[in-house]
Amino acid sequence: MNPNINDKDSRKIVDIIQSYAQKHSLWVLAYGTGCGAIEIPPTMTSRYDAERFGITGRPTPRMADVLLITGYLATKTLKRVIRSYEQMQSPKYVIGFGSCTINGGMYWDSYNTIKSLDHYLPVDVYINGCMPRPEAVISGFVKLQEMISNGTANGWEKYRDNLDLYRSQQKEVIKNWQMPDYNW
Amino acid sequence: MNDIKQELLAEQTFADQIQKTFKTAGVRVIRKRRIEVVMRADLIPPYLTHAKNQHNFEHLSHISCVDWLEEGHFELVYILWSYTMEMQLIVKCRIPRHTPQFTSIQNIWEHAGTYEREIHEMYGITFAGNDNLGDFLLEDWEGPPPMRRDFDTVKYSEENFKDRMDARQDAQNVRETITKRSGEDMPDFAKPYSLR
Amino acid sequence: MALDLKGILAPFTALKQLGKPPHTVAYPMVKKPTAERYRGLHYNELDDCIGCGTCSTICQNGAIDMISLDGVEGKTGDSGLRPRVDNGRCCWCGLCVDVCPTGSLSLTQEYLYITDDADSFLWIPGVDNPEGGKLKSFYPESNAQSLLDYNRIPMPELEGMERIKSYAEVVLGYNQEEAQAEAERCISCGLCVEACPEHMHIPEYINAISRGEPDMALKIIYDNNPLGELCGKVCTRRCEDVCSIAVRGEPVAIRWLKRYATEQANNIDIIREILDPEILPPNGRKVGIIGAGPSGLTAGYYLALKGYDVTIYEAKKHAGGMTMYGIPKYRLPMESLQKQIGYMESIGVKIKFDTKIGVDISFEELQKEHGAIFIGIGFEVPYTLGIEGEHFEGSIQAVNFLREVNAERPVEIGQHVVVIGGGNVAIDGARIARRFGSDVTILYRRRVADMPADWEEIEGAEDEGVKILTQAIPLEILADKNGKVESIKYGMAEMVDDGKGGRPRPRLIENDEHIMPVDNIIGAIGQEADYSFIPENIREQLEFSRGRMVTGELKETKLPWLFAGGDIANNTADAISAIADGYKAVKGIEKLFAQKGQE
Amino acid sequence: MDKLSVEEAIQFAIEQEIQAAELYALLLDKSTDPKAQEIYTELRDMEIVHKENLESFDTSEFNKRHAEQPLLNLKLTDYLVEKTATENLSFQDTLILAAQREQKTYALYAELAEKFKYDEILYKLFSLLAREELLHKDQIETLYDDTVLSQN
Repeated sequence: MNPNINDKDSRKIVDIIQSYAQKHSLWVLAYGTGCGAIEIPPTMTSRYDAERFGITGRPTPRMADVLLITGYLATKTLKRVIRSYEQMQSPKYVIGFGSCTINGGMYWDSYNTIKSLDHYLPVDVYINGCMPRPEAVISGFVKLQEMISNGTANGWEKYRDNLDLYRSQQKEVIKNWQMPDYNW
Repeated sequence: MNDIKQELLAEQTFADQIQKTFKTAGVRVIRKRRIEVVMRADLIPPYLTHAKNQHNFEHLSHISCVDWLEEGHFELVYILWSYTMEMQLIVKCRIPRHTPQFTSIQNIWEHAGTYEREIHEMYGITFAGNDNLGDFLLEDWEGPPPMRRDFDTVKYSEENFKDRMDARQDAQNVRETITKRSGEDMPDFAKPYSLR
Repeated sequence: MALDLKGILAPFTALKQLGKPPHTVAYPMVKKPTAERYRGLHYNELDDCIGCGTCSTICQNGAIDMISLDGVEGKTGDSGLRPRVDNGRCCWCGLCVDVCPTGSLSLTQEYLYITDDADSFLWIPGVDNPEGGKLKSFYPESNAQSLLDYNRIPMPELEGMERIKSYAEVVLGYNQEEAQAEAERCISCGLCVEACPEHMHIPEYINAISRGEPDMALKIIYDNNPLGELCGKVCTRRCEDVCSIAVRGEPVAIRWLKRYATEQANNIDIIREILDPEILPPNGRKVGIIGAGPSGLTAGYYLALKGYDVTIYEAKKHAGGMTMYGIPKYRLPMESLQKQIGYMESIGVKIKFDTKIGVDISFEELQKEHGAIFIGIGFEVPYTLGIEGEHFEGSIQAVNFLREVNAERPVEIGQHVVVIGGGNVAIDGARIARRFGSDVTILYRRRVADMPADWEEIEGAEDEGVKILTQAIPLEILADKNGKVESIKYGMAEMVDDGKGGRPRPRLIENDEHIMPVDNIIGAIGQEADYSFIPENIREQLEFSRGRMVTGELKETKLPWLFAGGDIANNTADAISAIADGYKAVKGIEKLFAQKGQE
Repeated sequence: MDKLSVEEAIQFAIEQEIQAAELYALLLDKSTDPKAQEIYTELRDMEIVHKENLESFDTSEFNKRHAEQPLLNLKLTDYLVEKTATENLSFQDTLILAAQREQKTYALYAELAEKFKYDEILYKLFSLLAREELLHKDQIETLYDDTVLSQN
């Protein structure tokens, strides 16, 4: 049922066509989490016009393919982000913006922000910067497109397969877990 | 010199007026449109009422808190604004750190309750008369009040959040490297002065 | 219905935009140049970096740590460590660049790094982007942009011509405010500690001073240097040569800060009160020390603290050795030295003055009486010039001259004086002669830059009106018919490279000879030790090299009970090396007795 | 000594070295100054090494040996007072003495080289020997410059 998407030879022609379509219609969930959200308007609007790549904003998780984590996540925000992510339709991708999502960034000693995002959510692409410039954001999307076309952007599969692990790690910081458990 | 005095005349007059009424207060003109009043803690509610009713300080801008750890005090800072006088009044008082309790001023300004909730959460000060002190900004917080200066935020974050520090275990300290290489014997009493 | 012409035509105004180039930046096809001072990824000039770790200390995100790299060797003045940046923590604030004392760290125009591997964000600047030097965009263009203060707090001094009127101390010393301001320039890297022969705890005592705790500073200084005040006044301060700040500015005035801290305790009682030394009960072990110079005093002090029965044998009337008789009093006042030695005596160091080994007490007797002997006699015998006419009246040696002056014996010196040499002794001799009102010229075979004397001393001498004639080789001393020095013949020299990377050597230029009329000639070309007091049978068992005794790590000689330190056992011939030798010998002597105890 | 074979010339040089070594050995025996003793020991050993080198000397090595390090020639011996080999010379005097001896030997070889200019091999040999002596003088002068003249 699940063809091994990493193995290029086993991919059917239909997968290739599908990934071609997917990579040119990356719909982004318009949910700004940290300071990096301010880099999204110039990226999306006429200055850098990300829509040239088929990238456009969407208001709800259910319509979106890409979740941008634009900076630090407080434990409180993390809860909402996880919920949004789980509502998104597969295939779905996560892009981590800047230092905060990698190793804490300038919130490295904060009492209420998480340090490494991939401990809680599968991240497909990281962009270096604090914050990354729109150029870097676009480069990040280009990298994601490449990964989709060669079938390596499979974070969502990893999340689905290791849900218990991710869930236990999420529960380490979200003490009072009152969220619906989705039926995958 | 005279110009400056002239400029601050209104402030000075007002400050003198406060001083006359509240003899124990320390009143100081900080600069134009800014006056500081340091009060005994028990005089704060009556004074704030007085300021609101008698001097038209109708707006409470903010309540802030300072942790004077070494001196064993919390300092509460009430920032008031008067639209009629166009003047900012900063009212300060200190309460002992070991009994972090104070009176709510919710009855004077309704929205003070929100500021008090925040101070309660961040500094652990309880305000008698405010029934709504509970979870506010921090969700599911179990640790000590995080803005207190004796709260070790680095330690807390190391214990509670997984980070990517394993790869950095090979880091070395410059002072220690030099000490080891030169064969220096560092006495224990000198170590706190190494600064690194 | 009227035709709404305006309504129909208005949308066509959009056609105006048709010929305009698009507003959109067609990235990634078109790449906009980054801003002039853009702060992108780090770059480090690995050869310029000295691994002081200041970038790591200032980083508010804990993003920079110091690691050792393959191919980067640590040496004096370089910790051998290099910074590594965790780009998963960096926020490109640029503080590390602003504070880098060498200016080796910079940020580049390069900022793109996209990956799916979160573990790959550790960045070793300079190694990961060797080409980054060409892309530098954020770097300190001048010292003024740095967060560091590159300028030293000037030391108050007596004015040049005022000085030569008396033996008053030239350097006046910092007050508390100045000392604290100077101490705050220190970045506590600790590179200086390695350069100091004694490995004093320099960053620690400077920090104590900057916190306004000179008493603590004194305690830290006395931990391994009982002659801190002496060093505070006359040390050759190799620490300042390797100071990180010195790469681009003036080094922290480590010596003057030490002077400040030690001068705060201005009598023996105060020193004792501050240090509150722990003196162990007598352990019955006896140690004899020959020579009360810096090395002997240091060894004596720490041994006495450890409960040893220490006796120092000094041939002269006062303790201090060359620091007493060789250093002029305008640099090191008598009272200062007496205070430090007095403090040592107060904790139980015994000094026998006017006791010459081999005359007043035989070496064998000494050996019989003590379990261990430390020799710290120093270099007291001057080398002669070796040229014709040296025996004429008026040709003297600087060491003898200084000794006579310091002992306050009457000395006569003529109007025109030539000092030969370029070391501290020569400068001291010249400056003292200046205080006699003489017209002084220094003849030196090499260039000013080659002078072994401290640059501050050289400058001080020039301020006081001493003339320096370089690349001049004395050839002959000429006398009048009474056998009194009349003039000196010297030849000019050219500097030749010895091909081994050593300092250039002077070679006489033929037929370029000059004659200078002169009343006195003071030789100060170097000194040596006199070992004649050591009996022949013992001398034969010892090893010598180039006039010095060969000693081991803990200053032990071939004979287990005999230790040696100071000028006679090191190549640097300064007070701090002598102190270091004394300190090492203490460990050696302790080890010796520990072994004896086991047998 | 008007005519000389190469072997005889080498033998002559060897004798010079032996004489020097014997002198230093004698002085070493008589000296009581440990610093001077050290220098005598070194000089004696050096002369013995030179002697051994000469004993195994091969005239075909001329060209190779000529390409050695350049001379410094600090000319210290030119103006230092002449020392005679007596007992108990100081460390400083020992060095002066040795440098002056090398200088004299050099002069001797230089003179011989001039004398046998007509014989190419002899000329080369004496020039080489003269140069060697200068090199030794250099070594001693450098040492003097480093130790005695450390502050000048």
